Amino acid sequence: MVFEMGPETRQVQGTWDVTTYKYKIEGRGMKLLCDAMKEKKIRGIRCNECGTVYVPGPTFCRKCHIDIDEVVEVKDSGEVGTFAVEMADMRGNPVDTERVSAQIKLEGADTWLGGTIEGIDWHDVKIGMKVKAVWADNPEGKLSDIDHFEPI
Amino acid sequence: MAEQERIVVNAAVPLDFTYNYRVGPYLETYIQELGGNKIMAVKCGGCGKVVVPPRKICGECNRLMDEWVEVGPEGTVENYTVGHVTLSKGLIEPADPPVMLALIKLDGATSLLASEVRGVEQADLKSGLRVKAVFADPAENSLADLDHFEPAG
Amino acid sequence: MRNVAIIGVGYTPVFVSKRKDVNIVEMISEAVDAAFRNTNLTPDDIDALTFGNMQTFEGLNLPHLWAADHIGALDKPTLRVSTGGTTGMSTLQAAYYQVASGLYDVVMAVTWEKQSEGDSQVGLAGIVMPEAMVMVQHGMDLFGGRGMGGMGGGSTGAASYQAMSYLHHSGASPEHIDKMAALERTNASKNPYAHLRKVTTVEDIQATPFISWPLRYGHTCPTSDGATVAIVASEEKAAKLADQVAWVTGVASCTSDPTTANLIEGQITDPAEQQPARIASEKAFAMAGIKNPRKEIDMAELYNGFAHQSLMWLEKLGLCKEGEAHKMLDKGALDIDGELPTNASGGVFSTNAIGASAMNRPAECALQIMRKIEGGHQIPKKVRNALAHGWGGLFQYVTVMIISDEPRKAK
Amino acid sequence: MEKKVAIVGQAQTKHSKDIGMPRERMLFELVKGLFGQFGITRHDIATFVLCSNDFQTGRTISNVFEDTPVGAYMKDETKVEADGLMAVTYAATRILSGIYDTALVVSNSLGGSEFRPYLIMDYQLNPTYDRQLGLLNELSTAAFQARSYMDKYNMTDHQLNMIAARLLRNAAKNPNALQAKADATPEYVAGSEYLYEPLRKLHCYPFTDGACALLLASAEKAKDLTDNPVWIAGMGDSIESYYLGERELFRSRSSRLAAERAYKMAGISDPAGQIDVAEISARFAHQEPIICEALGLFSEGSGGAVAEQGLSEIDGEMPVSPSGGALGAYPFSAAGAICVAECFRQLTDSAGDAQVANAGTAVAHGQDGFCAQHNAVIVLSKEEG
Repeated sequence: MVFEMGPETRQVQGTWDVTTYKYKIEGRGMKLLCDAMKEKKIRGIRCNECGTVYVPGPTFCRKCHIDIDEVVEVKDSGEVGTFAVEMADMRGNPVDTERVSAQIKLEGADTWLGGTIEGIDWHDVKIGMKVKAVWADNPEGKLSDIDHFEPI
Repeated sequence: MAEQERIVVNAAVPLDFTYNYRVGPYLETYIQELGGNKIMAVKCGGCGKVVVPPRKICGECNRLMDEWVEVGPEGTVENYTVGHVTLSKGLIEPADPPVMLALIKLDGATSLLASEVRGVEQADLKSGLRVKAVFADPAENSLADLDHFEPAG
Repeated sequence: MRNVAIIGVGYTPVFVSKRKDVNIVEMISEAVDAAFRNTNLTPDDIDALTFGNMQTFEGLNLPHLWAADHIGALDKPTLRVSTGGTTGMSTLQAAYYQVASGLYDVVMAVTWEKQSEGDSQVGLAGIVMPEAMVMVQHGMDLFGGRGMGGMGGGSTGAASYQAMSYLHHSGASPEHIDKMAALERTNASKNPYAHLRKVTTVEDIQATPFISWPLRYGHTCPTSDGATVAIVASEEKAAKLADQVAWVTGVASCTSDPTTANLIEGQITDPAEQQPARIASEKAFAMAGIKNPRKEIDMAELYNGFAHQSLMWLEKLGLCKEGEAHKMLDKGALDIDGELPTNASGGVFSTNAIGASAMNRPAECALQIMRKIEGGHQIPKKVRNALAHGWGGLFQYVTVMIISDEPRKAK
Repeated sequence: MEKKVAIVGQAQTKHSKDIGMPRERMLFELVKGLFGQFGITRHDIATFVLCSNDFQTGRTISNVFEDTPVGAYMKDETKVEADGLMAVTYAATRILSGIYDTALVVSNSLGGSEFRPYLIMDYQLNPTYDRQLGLLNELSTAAFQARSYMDKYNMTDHQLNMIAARLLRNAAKNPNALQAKADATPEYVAGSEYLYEPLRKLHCYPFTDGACALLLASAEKAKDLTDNPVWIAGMGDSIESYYLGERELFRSRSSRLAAERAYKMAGISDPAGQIDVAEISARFAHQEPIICEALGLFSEGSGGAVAEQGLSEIDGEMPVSPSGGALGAYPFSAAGAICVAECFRQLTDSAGDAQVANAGTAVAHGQDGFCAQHNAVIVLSKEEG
């Protein structure tokens, strides 16, 4: 028995008014990180129970479930944790130049930080490859102060 | 441990999501018939209830409602409220003049239909008031074609 | 604990990209109706309901309230559960616990999504909107990838990161993803309740463009309209109400931390690590008395929004060794008539009405065990134990159920 | 029920207009506080049942960022998207199944500062009809319900004001309440503006930020954790028609059926005689008599007389919502869980100024929907039974 859908019926609209929400988002880790970036440094928070270093740093440790506030500096270089090569935009149209987005495990951190990798053909990018941050000439305390990463 | 430095970032998201809902065959028929100034209801073959707006299933009997019945256009106010405010995107705004809303039992129906009542003094809006439907003219082929109710006769 | 059986399943007659003919509650009622038809039960036989979908996909708050009259819920207890991609299985698990606890004897789990009414991409973006906005305030380039990455993985999001990490650690090649995709799409062609039903070759998959290396367009799932209902019952009731049943012998879930490309607070885990899958499956195996899952599990229905995930899950769930899944694929072990048929239904990869997706996994396992599969994807060998898996949250959440041909043996 | 489930402990935020911190931080501090009461850690919890709502949190999958603050990292967790009392029920069934011996229920909602409660109620309307017309909303539907009860049973506006005034006075004795006034009178309530007649501002729940955590345990485990467990004696819930025009709004069919289920399980045959205190999620003052009557605490239609005679006062025959109930604070997803928590405080003699003397059995109530379409009830007892 083949099911046949009935005739098309009309559409009416509705909305989810996302603009009406007043979100409160934790800001400590982001401020710590951005303040450090002004000096071309990267800082996060370390849990002194399990030693996990988070960048950006949360106010509590996920594993130990305790408040954490020990500020630590991590290196601006590390290894590629994973990556992807963007070949189409959000609507599926091919992009002009393939861009390598990556998750970088910075030396001294247990978390991954996102960024792009430049200065290498995308075919040659490998997980585990060493990369370092390339900083903007005049850092302003923004995430964009790390312009991109490049292979060491 | 020292009191944590508290930094709260206030964030807003600059877009609303939109949805497009299919109304389904029951409401589609209802809207089309409104255009001819007819209020169509469906009757449950189990308990005999006649509901408007029409829908697919009688929840009490768990059966398909497939018998169409014309109801109204006159009916009786069974419940009412005077709205001194309206809600706009969830915020209270004053309503001036106040809005008169009623739950109306249309002649031939067993369910109550919510609608606005106009042409009546606030003090006269009471249960038992006889009202009749006022249709949009010209019809817009939408739910708004049943525009409001006013005192009958 | 009491033994609990799945005594019947009902699907909407079709899973398609757009049901233009019916509204939401009318669509859900089709699956409820099918479940009653398939079991010869009536709403009077049902003690309670559980209900699940993802609210922001249709813009409806607590939609069980509107749906109540259309799903036989009047005068019944009704529990609404929602956990993201895993919603379907979380909803069935809620039904399981209600019966296992002794609170109720027969419970109907209703799961659905009508994705054509909203924008699924936007709905998914809704998980992290405020965090993303804060990142943008701090200088992140949302689409350009600079300043901590933004939507770094492209429109496949972190799935491409996950696929890359998986390929690296398992030794599988991108061609294995193509091969798995072709296998599942071809399986789906035999399943009347699948959405994308076309015999598909590796070449067909490889002809689709890359979105974000290593994932192609042909590695991604559709968005579907559809609903799935399952009815569970206590052992005593099951014996009275049904001649064929499948038993729920293991139930587990596990969460970790949201994988969001370090929005606001760094994530600890590799998106391909999926430790919750190991924790949940070990717990479910123990509960089901399964000591050697690689031998004792006869089939798997896995939640794979993307084609690489079936291979990944087989390893993470302990159904094969790490790095073995692609070898099993090459041997034909994952075929419908293979040693470990995997997503004989075509998986989420071929049919994705999100709220129902993680329900279809145990539903398919139950139907396989009962040998009630409609269409051509009945597994030929006898299925004694099947593993159903759900995945959701923000890459962080896993549910597992073991469905068996016999009730759980009391310890 | 063969096995028993106990509530071992509770923690609530100080409910407010603006909790002043991110949700995740609020949940972390709440749960840490509860763990601190027992000297336990997250590893002592076998299963986590969260209760929140995507439209209340303004995000898809509201529990995504709630898992780690409550301690569920690499743990068994699920989420109920309904009233918090349903989450307590679900957690109890998880323990009764024998698979888990402890469960942490964490519910929250930031309706005071983050989202608009009346707007998310609009999202509950049938989007193809009611939402298109814009006639029905949280307030107009409640007004119809109030009118229905008041017309049917001749309850006066003054009597309605008496109910609200009592709740506001009770709330003043609850350190966690948000909307409170120690000397509230019916005249004070009558001084607040009309919204939809007959409802005035002070008949309505306040927009509230708040959260509630409850620790549940099996009988064996409960005895390890505390000398004062409170036992879940019965549970029930029921849903009725979505269509207001087909419901008898002056009574609550689903509350009655929910209570019947819970009472049967708890062995309660005479609720008014056997129950010592009730915590009711009445979003509007008029809902209190409707729900209490459905729960068998008072006779049908007695709302006016009960108010006049002060029967539901803290020292009355049948104390109702000594915490101030929903008029004191109503953080949506957490509301029903807070009713359970308040019953727990009563039954452990820790309700302070609001303490009901010799409370041994309590009933907690939660609801969802327009005119309380879905109602849930839990009976709690000092005795293991």
